[in-house]
Formats: sequence, C-alpha cells, structure tokens
Amino acid sequence: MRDYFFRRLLLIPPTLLGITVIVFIITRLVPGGPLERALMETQQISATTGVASQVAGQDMALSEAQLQQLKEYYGFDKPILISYADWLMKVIQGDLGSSYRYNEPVWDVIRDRFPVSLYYGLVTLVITYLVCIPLGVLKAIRHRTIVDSFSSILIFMGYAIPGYALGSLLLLYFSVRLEWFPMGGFVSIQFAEMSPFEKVSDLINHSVLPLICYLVGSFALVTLLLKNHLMDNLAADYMRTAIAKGVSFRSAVTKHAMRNSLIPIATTFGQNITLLVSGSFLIETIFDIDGFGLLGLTAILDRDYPVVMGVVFLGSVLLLIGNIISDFLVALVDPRIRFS
Amino acid sequence: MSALLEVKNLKMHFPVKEGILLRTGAYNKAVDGVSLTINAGETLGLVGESGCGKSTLGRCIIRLYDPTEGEIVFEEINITRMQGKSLLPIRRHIQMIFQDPMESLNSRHTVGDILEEPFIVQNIGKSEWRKKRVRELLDIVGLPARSVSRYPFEFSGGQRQRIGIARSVALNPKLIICDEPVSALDVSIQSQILNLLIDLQKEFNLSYLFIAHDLAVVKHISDRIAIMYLGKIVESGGSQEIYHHPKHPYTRSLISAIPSPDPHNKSKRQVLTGDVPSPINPPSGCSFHPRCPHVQDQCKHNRPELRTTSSASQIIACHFDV
Amino acid sequence: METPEYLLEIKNLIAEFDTDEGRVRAVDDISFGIRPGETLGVVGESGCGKSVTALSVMQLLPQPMGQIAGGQIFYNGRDLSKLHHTEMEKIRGGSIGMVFQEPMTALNPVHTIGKQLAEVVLLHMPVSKQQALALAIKILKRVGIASPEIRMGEYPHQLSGGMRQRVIIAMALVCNPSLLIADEPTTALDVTIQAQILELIKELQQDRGMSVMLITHDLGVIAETCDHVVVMYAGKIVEKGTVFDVFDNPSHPYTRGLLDSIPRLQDENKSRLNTIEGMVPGLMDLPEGCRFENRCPYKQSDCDTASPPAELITSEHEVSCYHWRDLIAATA
Amino acid sequence: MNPQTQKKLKRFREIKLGYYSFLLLCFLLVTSALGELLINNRALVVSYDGSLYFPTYAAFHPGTDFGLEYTYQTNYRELQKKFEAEDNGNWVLMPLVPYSPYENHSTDGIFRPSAPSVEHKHYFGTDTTSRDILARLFYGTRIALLFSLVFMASVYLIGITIGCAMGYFGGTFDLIFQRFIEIWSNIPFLYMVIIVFSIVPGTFSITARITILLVVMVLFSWTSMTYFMRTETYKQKARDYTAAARIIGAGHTRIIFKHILPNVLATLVTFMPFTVVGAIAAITALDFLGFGLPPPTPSLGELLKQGTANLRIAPWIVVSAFGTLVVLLTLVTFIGEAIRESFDPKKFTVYR
Amino acid sequence: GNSSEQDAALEPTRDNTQEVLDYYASHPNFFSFKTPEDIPNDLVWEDGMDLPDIGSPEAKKGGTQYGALQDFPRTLRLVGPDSNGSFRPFILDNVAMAMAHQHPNNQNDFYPGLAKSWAVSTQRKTTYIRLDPDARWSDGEKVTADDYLFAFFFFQSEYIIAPWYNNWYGSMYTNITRYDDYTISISIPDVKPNMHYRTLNLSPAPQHFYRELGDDYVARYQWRFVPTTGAYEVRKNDIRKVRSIALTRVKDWWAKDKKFWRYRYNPDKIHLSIIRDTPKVFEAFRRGDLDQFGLNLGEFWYEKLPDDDPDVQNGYIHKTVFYNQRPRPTFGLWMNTAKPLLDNRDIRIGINYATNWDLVIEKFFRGDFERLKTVSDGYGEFSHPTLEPRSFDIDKALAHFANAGFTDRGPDGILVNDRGQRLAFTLTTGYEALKDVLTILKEEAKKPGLEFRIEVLDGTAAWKKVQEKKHDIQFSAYAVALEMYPRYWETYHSVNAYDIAFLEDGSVNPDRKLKTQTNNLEAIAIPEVDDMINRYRSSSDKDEMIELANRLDETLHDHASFVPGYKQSFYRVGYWRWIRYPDGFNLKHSSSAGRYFVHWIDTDMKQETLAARKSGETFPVSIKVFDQYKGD
Ligand SMILES: Nc1ncnc2c1ncn2[C@@H]1O[C@H](COP(=O)(O)OP(=O)(O)OP(=O)(O)O)[C@@H](O)[C@H]1O
Ligand SMILES: Nc1ncnc2c1ncn2[C@@H]1O[C@H](COP(=O)(O)OP(=O)(O)OP(=O)(O)O)[C@@H](O)[C@H]1O
Ligand SMILES: [Mg+2]
Ligand SMILES: [Mg+2]
Repeated sequence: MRDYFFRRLLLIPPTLLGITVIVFIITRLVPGGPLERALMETQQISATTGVASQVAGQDMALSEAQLQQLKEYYGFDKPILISYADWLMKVIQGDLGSSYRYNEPVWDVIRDRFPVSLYYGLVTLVITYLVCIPLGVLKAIRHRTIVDSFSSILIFMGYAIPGYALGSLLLLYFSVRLEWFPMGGFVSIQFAEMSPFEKVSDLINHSVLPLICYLVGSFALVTLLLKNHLMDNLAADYMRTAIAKGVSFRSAVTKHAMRNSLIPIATTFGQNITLLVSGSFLIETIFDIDGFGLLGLTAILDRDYPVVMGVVFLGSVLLLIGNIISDFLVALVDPRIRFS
Repeated sequence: MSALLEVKNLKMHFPVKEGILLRTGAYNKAVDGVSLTINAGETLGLVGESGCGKSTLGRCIIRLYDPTEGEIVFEEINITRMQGKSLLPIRRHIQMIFQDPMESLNSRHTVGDILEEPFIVQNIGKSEWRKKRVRELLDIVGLPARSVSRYPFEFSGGQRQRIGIARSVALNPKLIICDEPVSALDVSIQSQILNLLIDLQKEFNLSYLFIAHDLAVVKHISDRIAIMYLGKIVESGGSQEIYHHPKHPYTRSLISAIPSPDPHNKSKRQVLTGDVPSPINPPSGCSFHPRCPHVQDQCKHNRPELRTTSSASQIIACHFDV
Repeated sequence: METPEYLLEIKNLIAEFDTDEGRVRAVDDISFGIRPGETLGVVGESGCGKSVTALSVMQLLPQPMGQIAGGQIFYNGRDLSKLHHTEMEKIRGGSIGMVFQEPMTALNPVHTIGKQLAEVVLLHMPVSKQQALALAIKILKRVGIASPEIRMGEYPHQLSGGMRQRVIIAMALVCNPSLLIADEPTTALDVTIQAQILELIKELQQDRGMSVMLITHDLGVIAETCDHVVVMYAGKIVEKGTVFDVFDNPSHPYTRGLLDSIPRLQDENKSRLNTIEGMVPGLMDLPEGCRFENRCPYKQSDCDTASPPAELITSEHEVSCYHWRDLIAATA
Repeated sequence: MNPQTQKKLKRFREIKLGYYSFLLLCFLLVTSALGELLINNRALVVSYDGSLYFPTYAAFHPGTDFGLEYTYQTNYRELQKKFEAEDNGNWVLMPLVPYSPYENHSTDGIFRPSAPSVEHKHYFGTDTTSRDILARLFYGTRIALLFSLVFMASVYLIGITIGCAMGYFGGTFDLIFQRFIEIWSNIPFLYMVIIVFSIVPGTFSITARITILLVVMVLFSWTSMTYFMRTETYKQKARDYTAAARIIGAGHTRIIFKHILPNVLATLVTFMPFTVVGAIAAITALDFLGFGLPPPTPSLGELLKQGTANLRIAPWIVVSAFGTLVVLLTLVTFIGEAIRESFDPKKFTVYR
Repeated sequence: GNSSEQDAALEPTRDNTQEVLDYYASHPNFFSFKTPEDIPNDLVWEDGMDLPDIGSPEAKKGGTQYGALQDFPRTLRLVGPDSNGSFRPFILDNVAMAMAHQHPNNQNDFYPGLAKSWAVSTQRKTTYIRLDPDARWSDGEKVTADDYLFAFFFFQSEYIIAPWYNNWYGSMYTNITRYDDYTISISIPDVKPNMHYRTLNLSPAPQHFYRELGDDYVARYQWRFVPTTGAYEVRKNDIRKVRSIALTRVKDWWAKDKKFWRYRYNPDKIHLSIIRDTPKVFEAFRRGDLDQFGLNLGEFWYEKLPDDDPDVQNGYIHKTVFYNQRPRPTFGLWMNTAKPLLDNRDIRIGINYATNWDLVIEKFFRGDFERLKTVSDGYGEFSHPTLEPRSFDIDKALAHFANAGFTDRGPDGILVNDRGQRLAFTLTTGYEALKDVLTILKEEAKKPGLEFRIEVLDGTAAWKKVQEKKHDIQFSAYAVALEMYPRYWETYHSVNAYDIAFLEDGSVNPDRKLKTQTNNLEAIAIPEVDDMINRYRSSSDKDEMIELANRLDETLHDHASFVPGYKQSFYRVGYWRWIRYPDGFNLKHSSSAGRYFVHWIDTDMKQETLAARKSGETFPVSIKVFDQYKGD
C-alpha cells in the first residue's frame, strides 16, 4: 500500500516532464505568438475597437538585430529544447516564469485566480454530491417508479444542456430583464468596503447564475454512477447476509450498501478535484469570472506561453495528485485495496 | 510401454511484484518440482486442495504457461520451450477440459462455431467436411444435431460440459487434461459426464490427466493417483493402493474427510486443522508439517524427498511410515 | 399455548418469481417441519428450490420479483409471513440464524469482521459495545478461529474461504438461535475444510440443542449429519423421511437415481456409473404431471396426467410417486 | 442473431423514452440525408419550354438555361415569380424552405436578423447576415451529426486498437503506452486545433479542413477509450475461453478478433451515444469559440454565438440554436441511457 | 501581485544619473548644451493663443465617469512590451501633454501645452521652444528641459525593449539642445512640410522617476504609474487587478486654468471596469452601469438601441452622430501578387470587379460606411481627389477572367481554365468579428465564378501568415501613419518585397526571394513605383509630394492588387443624459467622443434621471447628427 502510493508519487515527475515537453514544443510550433502580437498591435487595426494605437515609428521596418532583441525578450532566441531546459530549471527552483500578458510572475497570476475557481469548484462539488448521493439512493430504491423516470429525464436533459449556452439565456433573463442578479463577475467592485453579511450576500448573489450553469450538467454522471452501483450492491450477497442478521433494510442500505457504492464515486473523485480548480472556461467567460479555466483560455488566445505552461503544469500536477487522492480515498473506503 | 507424457522436475514460479519499483521480490511457487508420467490410455488422477497448483501444472503441460524450470516431454519430444507455429502440431494431441464450461465457451459463438474452430485453426478439411464432423462430435457427446446453431448459454451446465468435451476430442488428441470437469455439476449430471469420459477413453484410447479435489470421483476414473500439496506431489500410486493403503498423513486425512453417503457409517473423521499455507511463503521442512497430526521435530527442518515405499509403484514424500 | 410439535413448520409453501419470461413458481406447494433439536437435510439438484425455501422462511425473498404466493410458515406457532417487518427483524439473526453458500461474497467487504459480528449482537442483545465485542471474540474462538482478537480487526478478504465461512457461522450463532438454516455451507470449500465445518456445525448443535436445516446437494453430507431428509426436485418435495428411511429405502425414482449415481470408493475403477438420463426441466416448461416424468426409468402412461400426491410409506416416510410400490417391489 | 443480443434489443424497445428518441433520431437522420429536397434554394422541378429540369442534385444551371440574362446560378425563387407573372405554361416547384444555408436573403434590403415569418418562408427567421436559420440549423445539425458519427467511429477504432493491444500484450508495451496516454491526455486540446489550423494550407477545401479538425479532435480523444478497453481485454484474456482457443492453436490475431473483441464490443456499444453527445458538444463549443468549422459552414455553435450576442434583438436565433442543440443532445442522451439500461441491466433487489 | 513587494525582490535601487550624462557626452552631436545667448534673434515666436478654446465654459467639474475596458491593462508603463493596449489613451495619448498639440479643428495649427511659445529656424530644420515654467509632474516635480533631453535618452535606450521608439527617436531627430532650464531646441534631419508635428508633439520623460532605468526596466516599472503632466493619475488603491482600474484628477493640476485646458478633463474620477464581451458591455450600459457606449456598428445604432427605444424616447439616453475628418484605416483585400494567378493583372482586376463591397456597405453596414477609394483616404490634400474604386460588375469581371484563360464554369459554377484549375483563392483574416463581411463577399463572388475560401485565423496567426507572405488574399486594415501624409515606402517599395527584386540591368531577378517580416504585403515590385517613392521620401515640397502621392495612387489603382474596402467617416455614441457635451460636438479631427475629454458629468442630472426612470417621468428626446465636417 505505502509502496503503491510512493510509486505513484515517483511517477509524477516523468509524467509531468512528458506533458510539459510536448506542450512546450507545441507552443513553439504554433504560428503567431507574443512576438507577432507585439508587432501586429503596433500596425494592424484592431477589429473590435476599429483603431490602432499610434506608436512612434510604428511601420518602420525593424532591423534583424532589433528583431533579435525582441525575440530574446520573449525568449524565442534559443532552440526549443534549450529553452525548455531553462524553463524546467526555473520550475524546479519554484519559478514558473513571468507572464507576457500580465507582466507578473505566473505564480502570482495563478494564485490570484485560484480562490475564485476553488470557490466555484468546491461549491459545485459539494452541491453535486449533496444532491446526487441522496438522489442516487432514492432512484436505486425506487427503481422504475415515477420518481426514478422523472428524475432521470430531468438530469439527462440537464446533462444535454451546454452550461455556457444556458448561461447566456439566464443572463438575459435574470440580469438584463429582471435585474435580479448582477451581470457577472465574482464579487462587486465595492466588495472590500462591505460588512461581512453584505459580503456573503454579494457573493451568493454573484454565484447563483454561474452555479446553475456549472451544476445543470453535473448531476447525471454521479447520480447514475451511484444508482447503478447501489443497485449492484443491493443485489449483493452481503446485503442478504445483513438482512438475515436482523438489520432493517433502511440501515442495511445506509450502513452496508452505501459504503460499497461510494467506492466508484471515490474513484471518480480525483477528476472532480481537478474540476475544482480548472473550472469551465466557457462559463467563466460568460460570467466574467476570473478563474483558472478562463486564465488558461485567454492565455492560449493571447499566446501567453509562460502562463499556458504554468496552467498546464499546475493543472497536470493537480490532476496527478487528484488521481492519487482518488486512489487514497478508494483505499480509505475499500479495505481490499488498503490491505494488498 | 513408453510414456506418452513425461514431466520432469517441473517448476512454475509466478513472480510477485513488490516494493516501490515493482521488482520481483518473491515467487509464488505454484508448481515446485513435479515429476510425473502418463502412459497411453491411462488416467492419472491429480488431487489436492484449492491453490495447491493442480491447474497450474495442467496449464504448464498444455503450454498455456511457460514453465520456469523442468521438462515436458510428449511422445519423446521436448515441448517445454516450443513456441508459436512449431507448437501447432503438438496442440492437436494435447487438449483440455475446463472446470467451468460457461467460462470456457465463448458466449458469442454458436456451438457450431466453437466445434468447428479447432479444424479451422489447424487447417483441417473443407467447410463441408468440418460441418459433418461437428455433427458427429455432437453425436459422440450425446447432444442433438440442432444444437449447432445455438449458443452455449442456451444449454444446461451438463450439456455445456459436453460441448467442452466435444471440442477437446475434436482433433483426436492423445492426451486430455481434465481440470475439474465435474466439480461444477450436479451429482446426477456428474455421473453422466464421468461415464462419457470413460466411454471416450475406451473408444479413442485417450489418456487423461484428471484433476479434481473429490477423491471419490478421482478414484473412480483413475488408474493412478497423485496427491499434490503446495506445489509438490506428496504421494502417488495406483488408485486402489492410494485408497486402501494411503501412506502419507495428508492423503489419509483427505480420504477420511470424504463424507460417505451411508447414514449407518458415521465414522469419526480425522479432521485437519488450519488452512493450506501460502505457496509464496511455504513452511520450512515438510510443507505439510503445520497441519500434520503426526508432526515431529524433524519435519519442521528437513524436506522429505519422494521415495518409494513397500509397494513399488507407490511413492511418498514423508519421513515416516505411519 | 401448548408448544407445537415443530419448531418450524412449512405448510403448502408456494414461492414465485417474476422474470423476463414471466412468472415462475420456484417452490410449489411444499410442506415439512423441523422439530426442536433436530437436523433436517434438504437435498436436490441445482435450481430445485432449496435456497428459495430457506429464504422464504427468513422472509428474505428478493423484492420485488420474489413473492410467497401461498402457504404458511410457522415458527414456534407464529406465522412468519404475517409478522410486521420489525418483528421479523428480531427473529432474523436472533432466533433464526442463517448461513449462506458463498463465503466469498456473503460478508461485507468494507467492514471488519468484528464490526459485522458485533452488529448482530447489538441488534439482538441488550449489551454494550464492549460486551458485544467480547461476545464476538468468544464465538469466533468457538468456531475455531485462531487468535480471534486479531481477526476481529481484519477484513473479509484477508481471510481464507474456510475462515470466512466460519465467521458467517459465528454470525449466525452468536445470538443463540434456536434454528440454524445452513444453505450449502460447505459447497464452495475444500474437502478438508468441508469436513471441519460440518464437524463444527454438528458440535455446536449438540452443545446448544438447536435445530438445523441443512441444505446441500451432497448426499454424503446428509448421510453424515442429518436426522431427517427432504428430497426436492423441480420445486416439489418428492420424498421425505428419516435419513435411514430415505437412504435405506429410497422410494422415489429420483432419490434412487441420485443415490446410485454417486461414485463410491468401493466401486470398481472405471465402471460405468448409474445415471439419471436427461436433465431437470426448466421452471418455464414444467410437465403437467409428475415433474420427474421425462427422466424416470419407471415412467408409466399415467405419470403425465397430474402431479402425484404425497403418500405415506411409514409414519415419517412420505413419497410423491404414483408407482412407488412398484419401484420397491422391483428392487426388493 | 445472437439471442442474447435479441434480448437486449427487446429490452431496448421496451424502454419507451429511449426507443422513441431512437426512432425520432433515425427519422431525423433520414430526413437530413434527403435534406436537399426540403431545404434548398435550387428548385425541385423546373418546367421550361416543355422540358423538365431537376436542379436539386444536378449540376449548375446558369440563368441563361431558363431564358434569363445572367450566367450565374439561376435564382429559382425569382424564376418562379417570373414564370408566374408570365403565365405561359412554365413553372417551378421549390422545396419547402427555398433557401440555401449560405445565401444572404434579406427581405427588407438590409442584412440583419429578421423574425420568423411564414410569409417569407423564413420559418425560424434569419441570422445577422439574413441567412435562413432553419436552413443553417438543418445543415449545421447534419454536419454535426455526421461529424460526430465519424468522430465516434474513429475514436473507437484507435481507442480499441491501442487499448486492446495494451490489455492483450501487457508488459512493457502496456507500461509504455500507459505513460504515453497519461501524458497525451493532458495536452490542451484547444492548442492543437489552433496549431493545426494555422498550418493547414489555405488551399484546402472546407471538407478537407473539417476532416483535419476531425483528425485533431480524434487524436486527442481516443485516450479515454483505452482505459476501458485495456482492462476489459485484460479480463477477457484471463478467461478460460481464451485459453481454450489457445490450446487448439489459435494465434493472437484470431484470439483478438474472433474471441476478445466481440465480447468487449458488446459493452462498448453502451458508450457510443455518450461519445456522440461529447463530440457534438465539443464541436459546438469550439465553434462557439471560433475555432471550429471554418466559415461559412453552418454550425450550431456559430448560431449560438450569434444568438448570445443578439439576445436582445433577435432572441429567435438563440432559441432555435439552443433548442435544437438541447433537443438533439437530449435525444442522444436518452438513447444512450436506454442502451445502457438494456445492455447492462441492473438487478433490482430490495428486501422488506 | 503587489508591486511594492515585487520591487523589493528586484536589485536595489540604482541611479543612472551618471550613465545618462555619459550618454549625452558620447553623443555630442545629438545632445548639445548651449546658453540662451546662442538662440538666434531673428526667430518668429508663436504661441497659438489666438486659437479657439477647446471645450465648453459650461462644463462642471466633478462626478465619476464609468467606462469599460475589454482587458485589464497589461502594464502601467508607457513604452515597452504590452504598453500599447486599450488603456494607454487614458494615461498617454488622450491625457499626457506634449509641448504643443494640433488643434482638433485645424490640424495645421498648434496650441500650447507644456510649451509657452515656439519658433522655427530659417532652415526649417530646427524648432526652438520655451517651456512653461508652471508645468509640473503629477508628483509635484517641475518639468524642465532636462526631462526632454532625458526623453531622448530614454526612447533611444535598448532598456525599453521598444525598437520602434529606438528607430523613431534615433532617426527622425538629429539634435536636442538645452539652452536653460526652460528653453530647448529640436532638430530633424530633413525639411518637411509639417515639421511641427514631429517637434512640438514631443513629450518629456520624468528623469527623476526613471532614475532606476536599467536592464530590468520592463519588470521594475511594470506597475508604477509614470508621473504625468496631464490631468489624470492612477493611484495605487485604484488598481484592482483584473477587475477594474480608476483614474483620478490630479489635485491642483498645473494646467487647470490654462487656455485650451481649462474646460476639459472634467470628471473627478474615471472608473473603468473590465468586461470582455462587447454585448455585455452594451448591456451594462443599458443598465446604467456605464455612462456611454460607442454605437459605430449598425447593429447597435439601429437594432439594439434604435431611435424608438423607450430609453431614447424618454430622453434618458441620447444618441449622437459626429462626422469627423482623419486618415482612414485601410480596410480591404490585400492580394499577394507573388502567388500564382494573382500575378496576373487580369485576374486581379477581375477580383476587384467581383468583390461586391457596395453590397456589404449598403446591406450589411446599412449605407453608413463609405467605399474606401485608395490606401490614402482621409489625408486631405494628399488623398487623390478623383480616383474611384472599381465597383462590382459581373460582366467586367468575367471579361477579365476570360482574358486570363478562365472561360468555362465548372459544375459548381466556379470558373475553370483549360488546365482544370479552379478560380479559387483563400481569403485570410485575423478579424473574427468581421467574418460576416467575408461570407457576403464570398456569396457574391460566386456570380462571376470566383471562389473565396474563407480562413479566419487567430489574430497573431493571421499576422504571421501575411508577414511570411504565405497568404493569397488578406483582409485587414492598417494603422494610419503618424504624419499627416500617407506613406508608401514600407508597403510598396520593392526593397520590402524581395531580397533582390531587380538585377543591375533593371530586369526582373529570376531568383528573387520574397522578403518576410515587411509590410509590402502585396509583394509589389515596380521600378516606376520605386522611383516615385524615393522622390516622395526625399521631397520637402508639399505640392510635389501631393502630386507624387496622387500618381502613386493612380499607379497602384492600375496595378489592382488592393481591393479598397470601406471606411467609416463618423463616430457615433449613445450616452446617458447626465453625460454632457459642448454644443455642436465641435472637434473636427477627433477620432472619438472621448478623445479630448470635453464632456462633463452632471451629477444632479444623474440623480434626476435615475429617479425619473423609476417614476416614469420623461425628458426631451435627443438624437443628433453633426454633419458639419461630413465629406472626408
Ligand atoms: N497466472 C497466474 N499468475 C500468478 N499466480 C498464479 C497464476 N495462476 C495461478 N497462480 C497461483 O498459483 C497457485 C496455484 O494455483 P492453481 O490455480 O494452480 O491452484 P489449483 O490447485 O488449481 O486450485 P483450485 O482447486 O482452486 O483450482 C495459487 O496460489 C495461485 O494464486
Ligand atoms: N432472484 C431470482 N429471480 C428469478 N428467479 C429466481 C431467483 N432466485 C431463484 N430463482 C429461481 O428459482 C429456482 C430455485 O432456485 P434456488 O436458488 O432455490 O435453487 P437451489 O435449489 O438453491 O439451487 P442451488 O443448488 O444451485 O443453490 C431456480 O430455478 C431459479 O431460476
Ligand atoms: Mg484449478
Ligand atoms: Mg441455492
């Protein structure tokens, strides 16, 4: 057991290395990038604003040396693998480099976004489990009744609705038409000046719509997973043994079948942990939530490679750790794993 | 009479991966130095408790596993290390019947497919001939001809085992490894299958390695019996001898444990205590010593070698003649 | 109230299942009883309804597809099927203990042995947790588990099959039931372990004077352990009586066929065994008349008209065959 | 057919929600295959000077073919009006919705969203550049469906092959691939779409570019399939029927294709609808982000994007796109759950 | 990231005073130090004080203006990487003061900013400037001549990672001379008609602030607000990373009572929230969270905020169109003439005729925009007076395509030549937002049998593609030049098209290779054009330049490698009633309503309007069109 986890931990660095090498190479192969953006912005008209800022000397041709200087600044002057090695060395020293886009250490950029994503991730996760577990149990016990079919239809429709599309509808109706909720954002601008109570209500006010979007699609998987496994477990021999001991059905479900049905849930928990922080960039875009997902997306669109690398790196670390945590949870609920 | 099959000091050690780097730390010595011979037309019964290595031995002989050590000589050809194509002709001669007929029949294939497959793989005959042969096989094992287009799960346990048997005799093998072919069957069906096996043996001069843990069944069908304990053979001999004059304490307790279907004869049994030890960490000395009712000090340290006994054909691995 | 003759009495029990193909009658109108302190064996081929009978007694038929469609089950004179489920919960594990066939799956893999044992104690006895654990250790010792204190903290997968079966037996016995239902407790086990377990059940029964209903398809086991035998075939009882009645004087062709088909150690090697040709009819297509009719070597023309009624041979020996007399005559 | 499969299909038919969804989807698929007959700006039949023309699937008819002055593609709607006005026996039969998904057809001279109108035969209205929404939805859905079906097939092919090889051969091969997959599945997929699209030469046709998008998506989606395949193959390989095949001398190919795959594939069927849902959702999201199908390919995502940007003035865009997407995905999801339920029915056991 | 923490992590404070002096010393020709006696006496000093004031005397100071940015500023630096974002106008272009500024109603006249008066030398290469001694940096320091010298050091230094600045300040100027604390002169290399544009438009750089300038400039100054001479500063607490940023009026701003400045920069605070999505910005405006919104796009002006919208009809929101005059961005199709087929003039002319811009303008832009005529529209006299772009004409297009061998239509109606080649080109753009324009063009081009394959790339990828000259046809627009006359060298000179375009004898070099990373996107290499460009570049005579420009435009028109698209000759805004503009919106050359900060916020009206919205009270409708400057 301990060896197993140790081994899993040992496997993290090579995996990370693999992921980051590939992504790093890709960032170098993608045409266009920070350098081109810098060149472009001085010259081409922005389609959205219809104007380009005027910069002294803007369409004067740059000399090779000047281009080289820019390349150097953006770190494109060395061969791919050498720059990768440089990056890696810095990462080992705990430095993820500095964002082109925000001109801040990547680590700071990411750290700023973390609480936001964590908040949504945690709330989504908690609500998902709070709803899905009882619902799954109910559906398993009431298999093929009205309750079961009806809730199935609901959660499957939810599953089929893309959260971001729903988001824009909700926004139109509840924020624009009815003005019940704010137009987006994580908290109000005046958040810092608010009393604790106002802070909480402000936060809730801002979270309602995004949470709906996060949640609509999330019930189906966990609920069905629980339902199916619970049904398997209800039919298992040990349930019969428990009943034969005189345990009432209700407590046999909660004390015996549930515990076993949680094993697959624990297995998928790891991926959900990554959801904690990765969020959905589409929903985050719609609601202007400055989370991890949006950071990743904008970084890709902006060709902010240090941030992309940072997001990929941390995302992968979290995923890998998430998987280990999953294993750990599985081991926690399943002694067969724990003692082998 | 030269031996059809000769197994010499066969060992099958499964590596057990351990530790952080998954190095092979220990071995599961499932079969640990077994020698035996089977003559043409003869049935060798192999008895032992669950996990003692019976199936592993069988699977080594049929070359599903690559043995760690030792030799398997079939018709004077050493087949121990043969691989791939060269093994193909040998495969015709050694076949196997499995314990669980449902597991050993592909549920996506019809009975016809299943029985035809050996010929296709071995590239024997034309399609029509094969079809005819399939019907013959069904007839041999007593299944109606219309079974051809049906699927295994449409049959009862006994019938499925018949399909398995039909497949195993399809290629006219010389040796069939029967890995507990009747353990999963009801008593009334078990006797049908045993009869079938006996009939087939007579008809085709088959040899069987008959693996089972029910001594009564083994005794009934075997000419000779080998008793296995923890990867080793502890006693072997003619079936009558083994039954009437068991020499090894383990054999004795096995025999005494068989419940007799006679209410008048409620003999006091000699019940063994404890379970079979793990083949990964076998006990020192005689591996049976922790459960042996006659254990002596010597047993804990010295490993008894197989030796002949008063009866020439009977050999045991025990320090004592009890 | 006067104590009834039978501790457990089953009268005209009918149990049915809803399956994909329709409703099947797994147990069809069977009646038998177990006296206090007595061991009753139930034999029969796989699928003949042995387990269903046992489960019916425990009111444990899986819902919603399994139902008791008729008959009564009296335990100590009370009809179990009329009890409220809370009362039934008191009886299960308390006065009736049950042991299941599959030691590998019958225990909950995620709870320790100790917890699973203590659970049943706490449900049925007014004791503290400590006392319950102490009792559990005691019973484990009793069923022959070495160092039970350590085992209590272990999980089922850490035990061998034999040990698990012992734990299950311990669980069934810890509350001193007056009836133990053992559904093929040894089928999945090795001969040597099987012997250990049977020995154990026998000893315990003698110690405690409880009744045992032992389900098996191994006639040897029956002969060794039981006082009375019930032989079932395709959901019906074909013969019942004392173990001597049935083994010495089998009066139903099926019983006889069964006894004849076992290889016996004293038989000659490779002799052909007697067999019952054919196979058990499926529950969906049972014959009109006697259910054994299609395999019966003594079949006569009237066998397929109606199900043969039970007839008494001696006061305790009962058989359901139209022609049992001919059979006895033929073999006498 | 295998009676087991028959039984599964029977069970599937009994699950009404899924079965009817399936029928509906089949109906949609058939309709969309014949879509040109329903929604198209080319006439079904033109009767001109005594001869009949069937321009729907036929080649290009310049206006001059029908006595018009221009040499470009005939505008059949106008031709119809002209013939009606002339009234000299010529006639044109137009499809139900006489618009192509590409043409900008404004009813009031300005390219802007116009509300659904039966009179103009814009039954779902038009989008921001006056293209018929129904036509765009229809063809967009058709492409999405086709795309996702091909996607599914490809993902299955690769996932099955590699997963199966991993499970079957095990050992170092398995280990290496496991590492590789762990790494591969972590690569941000959006990147690849951007990269490939900027490398693809502009000379490629739209079909070729859609294919490339498909390939990229497949390349980064097959990994999830392998986990299941690997364990399942491993399990099947350990079963006795494989051993039985080996002892008659069957080779690896035979064992894999004749024995293991058929057994595993049966369970794989249950994932298929969910893969389709995933593909449709992914391609829609990509389109929504602007990295999907190249313009002016009709697509749900592009309509959604337009719709969300014009919620206030043209709610019909978002309503039709959102509605179509949800209906489509819900149908497939219902089918998926019904297939799951019928292929892997759970025993339902409770006790009193 | 808190910038003070970050600073602490950097190397200890440095002082570059000596380095600057050394630099001056090592460039003695560029940096001169003289005394006031060295100023020629015969100069004619101007001060622009006779120009009309800017803004309205009615303007009230106070209030907070609420606006939105699409992106949080990437830096507060004014130069160097990422300084060129949408926030820059708020801290530089529209706010920071230069010595003198072009008057928004008369581009030839300058009104004073940091300078009090100025004079031009007789050779017309040097401008003498007297600085206003009142001028102060927002941190209270005086603005002196040293800050101007330092500006040249600063902009020429490689520390700032801004090669364009290095180029501009290194080559467009030849000397700066300090006479005393408040007198300088600046020289440019050649005589140009509008030299003031270069000299007077200069802004100083605060030397005291940049004392730590060095290799780590980019990081060190990332989030430090540069002291400004203008009216607004950014305070540390107003920087809410990623969420919002605010500007505050400088307390006791030195120019607050000066002519031209006194009625401007009225709001006390400008609060900018970050909202990425344009539709959401609009919704925020409609809620009243934002004060104004640019309604340039037809969809906003006509559909989303139509004249009959209740908020407009109730007088809460005002709508205004203002026609302005300024160089127009060059929206159009840029063909790569180095590509096969596109090297054929007939094909190019055919494409010109096959591109239905009129339809786009009329139906998509609703006739609001105008057809762009040449690449040099909006430069007043420099723009060609008569040249007209080719309009959509199927027959002419077909005729030209036929000339090039494309006579038959394929099964899909697209022309093919006898080699089976289809007449199809890829139309690349980085403007995702404008892809509808291309789809309309595509549909129309089918009529004359031309196929456009539309390729919408990510902005930078599209940029890279054209910079590497891999495109067929590119749809984009280029920024207009800083000077008041069009430029041709970068985009049309053969030097920027090929490595060696022509051999010594003037014939075409058969082995020439396309030059990448230049702005000659059409790969144009025409000897006559080269000649004209060379003369244009070296000319100091405005009339000659105009003539050359016109001839260049004609030649290029004839070459037909650019399909002029459209231009927008106005800006239009919607704003809440409490935002007030001077009567007449009178700034001819302004690019946007906010450019000169002449509006003010009427806080009372805001209360009133908000209350009215609840009560239903209404105000007079205000939908105005100011077309006094219509006609380019
Ligand atoms: N493929 C394998 N890899 C690793 N260990 C194996 C493998 N097959 C069998 N073993 C181990 O070898 C030992 C002997 O197993 P085997 O199946 O031969 O026993 P058996 O005598 O046939 O038992 P049973 O009566 O239960 O069939 C067991 O400990 C088992 O765990
Ligand atoms: N849950 C169930 N659903 C449907 N049918 C059932 C169910 N349980 C039992 N049956 C049917 O009831 C019949 C009797 O089953 P039962 O389990 O009592 O047999 P058994 O005698 O115990 O057999 P075995 O020796 O195999 O345990 C079988 O034919 C079976 O098909
Ligand atoms: Mg075995
Ligand atoms: Mg049973």
